[in-house]
Amino acid sequence: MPASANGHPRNGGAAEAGSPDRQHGAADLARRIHIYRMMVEARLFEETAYRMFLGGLVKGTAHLAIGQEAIASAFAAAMKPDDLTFCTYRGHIHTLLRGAPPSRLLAELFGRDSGICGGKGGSMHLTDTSAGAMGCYAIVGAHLPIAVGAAWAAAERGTGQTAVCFFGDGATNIGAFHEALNMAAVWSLPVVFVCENNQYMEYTPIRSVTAVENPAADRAGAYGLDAILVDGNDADQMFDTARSAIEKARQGEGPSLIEAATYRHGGHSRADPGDYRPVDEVASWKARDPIPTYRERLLSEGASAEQLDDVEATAEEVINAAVEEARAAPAPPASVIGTNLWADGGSAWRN
Amino acid sequence: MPASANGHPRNGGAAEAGSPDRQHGAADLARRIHIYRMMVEARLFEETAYRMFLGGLVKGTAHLAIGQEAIASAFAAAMKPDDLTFCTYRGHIHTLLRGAPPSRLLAELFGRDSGICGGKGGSMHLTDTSAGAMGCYAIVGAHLPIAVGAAWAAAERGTGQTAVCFFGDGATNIGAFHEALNMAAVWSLPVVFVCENNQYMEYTPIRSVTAVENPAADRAGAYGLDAILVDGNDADQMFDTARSAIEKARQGEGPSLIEAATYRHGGHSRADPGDYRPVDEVASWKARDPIPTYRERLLSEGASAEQLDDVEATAEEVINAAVEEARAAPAPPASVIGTNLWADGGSAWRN
Amino acid sequence: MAELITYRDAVGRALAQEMERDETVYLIGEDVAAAGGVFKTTPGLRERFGPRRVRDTPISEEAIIGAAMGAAMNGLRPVAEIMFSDFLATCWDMIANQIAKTRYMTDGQVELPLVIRTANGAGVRFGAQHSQSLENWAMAVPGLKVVAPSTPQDLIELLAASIRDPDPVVFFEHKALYPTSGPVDDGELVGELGKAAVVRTGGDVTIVALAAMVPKAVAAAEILALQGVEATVVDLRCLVPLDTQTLLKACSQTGRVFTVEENPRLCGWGAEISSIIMEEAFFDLDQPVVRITTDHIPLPSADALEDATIPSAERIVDIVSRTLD
Amino acid sequence: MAELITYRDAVGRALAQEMERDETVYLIGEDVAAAGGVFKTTPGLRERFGPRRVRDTPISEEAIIGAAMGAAMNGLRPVAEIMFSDFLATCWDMIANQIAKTRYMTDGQVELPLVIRTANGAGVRFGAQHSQSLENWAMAVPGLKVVAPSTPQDLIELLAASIRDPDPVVFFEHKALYPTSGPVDDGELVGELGKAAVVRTGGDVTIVALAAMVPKAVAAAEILALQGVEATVVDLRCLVPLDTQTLLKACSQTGRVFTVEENPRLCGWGAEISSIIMEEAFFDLDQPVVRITTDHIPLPSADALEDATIPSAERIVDIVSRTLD
Ligand SMILES: Cc1ncc(C[n+]2csc(CCOP(=O)(O)OP(=O)(O)O)c2C)c(N)n1
Ligand SMILES: Cc1ncc(C[n+]2csc(CCOP(=O)(O)OP(=O)(O)O)c2C)c(N)n1
Ligand SMILES: [Mg+2]
Ligand SMILES: [Mg+2]
Repeated sequence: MPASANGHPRNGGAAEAGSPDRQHGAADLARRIHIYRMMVEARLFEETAYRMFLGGLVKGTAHLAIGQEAIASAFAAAMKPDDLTFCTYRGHIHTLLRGAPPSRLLAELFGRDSGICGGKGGSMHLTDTSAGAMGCYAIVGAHLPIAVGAAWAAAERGTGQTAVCFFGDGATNIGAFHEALNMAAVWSLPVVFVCENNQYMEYTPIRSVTAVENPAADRAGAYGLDAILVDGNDADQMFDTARSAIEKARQGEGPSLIEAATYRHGGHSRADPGDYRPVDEVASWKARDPIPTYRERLLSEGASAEQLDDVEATAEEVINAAVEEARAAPAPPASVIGTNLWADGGSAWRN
Repeated sequence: MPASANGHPRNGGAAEAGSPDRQHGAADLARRIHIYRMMVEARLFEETAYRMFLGGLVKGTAHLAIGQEAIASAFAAAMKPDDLTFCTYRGHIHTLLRGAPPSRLLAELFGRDSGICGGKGGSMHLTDTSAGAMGCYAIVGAHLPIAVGAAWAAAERGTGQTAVCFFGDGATNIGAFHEALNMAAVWSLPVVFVCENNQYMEYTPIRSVTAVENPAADRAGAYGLDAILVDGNDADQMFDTARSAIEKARQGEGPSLIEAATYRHGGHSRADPGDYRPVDEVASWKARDPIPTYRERLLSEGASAEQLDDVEATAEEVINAAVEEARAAPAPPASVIGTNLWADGGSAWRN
Repeated sequence: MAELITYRDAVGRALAQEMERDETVYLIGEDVAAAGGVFKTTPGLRERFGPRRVRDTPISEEAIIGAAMGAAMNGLRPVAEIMFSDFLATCWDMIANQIAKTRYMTDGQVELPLVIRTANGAGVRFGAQHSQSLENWAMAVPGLKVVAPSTPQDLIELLAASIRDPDPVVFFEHKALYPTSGPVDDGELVGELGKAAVVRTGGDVTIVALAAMVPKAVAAAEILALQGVEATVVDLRCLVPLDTQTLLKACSQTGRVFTVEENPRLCGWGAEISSIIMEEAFFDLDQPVVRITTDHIPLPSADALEDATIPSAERIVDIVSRTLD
Repeated sequence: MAELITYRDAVGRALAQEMERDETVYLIGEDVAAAGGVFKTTPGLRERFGPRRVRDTPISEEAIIGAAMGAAMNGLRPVAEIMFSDFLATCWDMIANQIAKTRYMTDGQVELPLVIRTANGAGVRFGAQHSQSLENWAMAVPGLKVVAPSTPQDLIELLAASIRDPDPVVFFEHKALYPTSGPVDDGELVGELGKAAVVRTGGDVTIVALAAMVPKAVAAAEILALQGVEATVVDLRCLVPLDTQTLLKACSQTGRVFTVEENPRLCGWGAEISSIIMEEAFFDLDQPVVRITTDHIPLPSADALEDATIPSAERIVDIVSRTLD
């Protein structure tokens, strides 16, 4: 099990688990607590990012995944260290949970020199290739074909990697979705497509612009794939689904398309209050918040309150330390503007 | 029933037919003979175009629809005069059968001044808006969203028009297909999508690059539509299918997606011999040539040999006359190069 | 009477004016209707003109632009919004290959009166995929008219003119200008495409700018004035049609021309203008036309880097002064 | 020993050379494998390197280019064919927004060693959507290298260099040149990106050309020589990196520069070159840089019209002579 840059084990929980059906043994509980730890840390990261946005430290924009943590956490637990994650602009926590150092993620959000992309990416473009976090993509749908390509290379090189590609419900209506799914299926590639259906595009409900009820699952058949519709707020169900899709990919049995029903607690981005959504809809989803739900379940299934309290306290320390570190980092010097366009380190277009 | 520019009635046969189920009455026979006439004329047009290509009169390229005539003919018969046709570079006969004058079509293929697009379009870009032939589109998939737009305008303006959009099997794997189908379904637009599945892209069999067996029909469900798979070489079945889809559109009941199984007798374009196809596959499809098959059926169901001979002879005259006319036309003068980029008739980009 | 309104509100005002006048004008795009646009440029239009004329779409840029094209072929005058100009790339075939070429390829049979509105440009820390200045992409494609206003009044006049124009127009709204305000005349406003504005007159140098670079050029001119250098500032407003007369006149009056482009350097509109001036006013020039552009790099997102990358008033002043030394 | 081969065959030879050398080089595209390419540039490669390394794709340009990008991120060196350069528009987001920007946006974390090969240009009567010269589209996007060879030898050398280059390259093959032949050296051939070729030397004027315009420029130079005008002809070969040294040197030697572009005029590469020469060699010039381009229109398909639209040797001669008068 690899240690992430900040000392927390992240990927690889899956390797320990005995069987695809969840066992309620000790190893299983440890893994579930690990998932819980990730969810808590993700939530804290996002809440912090939001505070920092309101405080003017995060410039531009930020898209939070508060409410959607079970999906990212379960997948991070199910993936091997060298598996590859592709996600969207709503990608802070996917990047974090694969093992990118939180201080450098925050520094990137703040536009600091120590940012994970040196301040050139920003909130919508976090990448940490050393953690298998292959980027957040800000143009809807673009990363689906890219993930297909990464999976293609994995298959050809026989690396045993799986590419996991997260996207929103809104992405299911763009052409790149269709092309990527078809090619992945025809070439039988090790890629897992995960639609995080949080019910909304920016402000528009997905059902008002989609010809089918379940924007991903109801289209799986168009690519010869099974319809997989799961509760994205149930970390255990997500983990089992993730594990079996990744296992299928690894066995050379081709892609999967998973639709995970979830909800973002806040608005689409920045300071959007999200008030285009019915109050009771928001309330009913908040009642199904994946984190407290999971806490209760773990408590009733063998975890101690102390253990979980400790997880929470540690997470808080980690994030607080990251904030301090990021705040202290200087702005990047203007000299980096011309670096790293080309492999030679520069950006010259002429001799 | 409108007369086309060369004096032959084309569109509107459908208006006469009594009921959506084919009746074997006199009006019905007349309509079927009309369809036969169109198929014969289409075949002759394409054979002529091919001869002219080999003779160096058609420059550039040409994509023939020999073997696929039943689809274009049945639809042309089922469409009202103001319905709109969108087709591909394989669009000579769709344009012809909506009523474009054959001499001006040939002239366009020859690059002559009297060409239907003044020599600016060419074989892949035939348009005759006065006949409702809204263009041949040479970039795969592009015209599906455009047809959606035309249908959208029809719906908003309450014109009662239906847009019919023909495309190949290969087009079902491009993003624009997906976007167009979804939007048409969500907006419930009067558009009929017709996949002419001739089994091949250029040289690649469609089944080798598509995740489902029936590239269009097996994807209808992804847009909440019924799977409609028909024999594209059976003119009667095509007509019934066309009529009911158009009727559905006209009633405001939304789009249809039809997959018509067919085959091109020749190669993809120009002088391609099409020899990447198994000999017996070609033979078995040629045995199901829509034209002789239909001739036999009509003969057995009430048409006289004389009637059909007459249809054939007339078609031959029409096409021969068109060839003479087109051959006699001069090349366009260089002065037209700068015309008709803008609505003011010119092409100035500056003052 | 002139009222002060924002560039953002000018968009809605122009659309309302035209939708009121002509019932074939429709607006479609992602989040344009119920939400009033992600940049809040179109609030209230759906309520005013109804949910059919102002309509939210799926995230399907090809379908949005394709639908606009097909509708324009069949009697509507659609205005389609592409949320960020960067996303023009996702439907570039529709724009560059279909819309731009169809009238010509059909020898005038098909008219395409449509407008593609899009939020363009940098300055709000959105990073490389949400900040591009892409007017030159559209300028390079024959058959597209290209408009990029810098003030609320121009925005209204030119958006109205674009909607009335029988040809397809790509209309670039600059997202950094949305919160800026300016005086706007009362009543119906309709401008003319292809007319540059001389927004400041001075005999020493000419600074040619577009969209968000116009206020920067004006600010630079004011600083230069303090240094005794008087600048004419030309706001191009349209790249196609291009007002070469105004340009060449300013060039002959000052003999020194500077272009200020927000786009990365290579093949920017400034290159075209430089080459036109070269070919047609060479002997009026006291010095070469100097191009001030964003470096030829994707735009970095950090505020410190973004600010140092885009041309600023200071950089303009600096380059102009150094050239005159 | 130099053998005479066609530009078409040079493509296959370069690919075979590189695929033999490096097993991470893969070729994908529509009809590239079983059929050997619609332009017959890749016959035999599938048989030689197997159906996994040479693979037919669906008609899914975004997936083709996206797959190339993702594969380049994960250890392959893919070569992706886009059948006609016009179709670059259907995957322009992948090229201009994703591939071009990713190394920079990740501050160097992601390397994208990939090549996009495409058949570019006019002259074969395919009409406006299958004949464009789009090198300037790629040149305008920071992060793309842009190559457009004019001879079989250059094609091999530069395609090999592009495949070995660690950065993404858009490689424009000119479809009217496929049947032309030229001498090609034996053995492994690898060139260098960013070097222009001086294909003819003369002291009176410099003609700068690219791809299919190179033989036309040379033909023009030969006619001009008969008229007593000696021309230097520069074949740019690459637009990015751009060999400005060779350009500026030729410019200073002749003082008179003509660019010959197949693309429609606005924002073509000639504009950029004109502006560079303007800024850096103004006082070397005896006359303005003159741009000879295709008119700013979509390309008509009729042979008579196409021939009259694209720059010809005669038009080049005519313009050069008139300028010198
Ligand atoms: C091609 C493209 N179109 C539009 C946008 C603007 N945009 C950014 S996020 C978004 C909504 C995406 O919704 P969804 O896919 O459901 O993801 P979510 O934000 O809900 O996670 C839109 C329209 C974009 N970034 N890219
Ligand atoms: C976007 C795009 N990609 C590739 C091509 C090249 N091309 C032209 S026709 C064709 C095959 C199309 O096959 P299909 O859709 O089945 O139509 P058919 O030719 O069989 O009628 C291809 C790949 C194109 N014109 N447009
Ligand atoms: Mg969503
Ligand atoms: Mg086909």
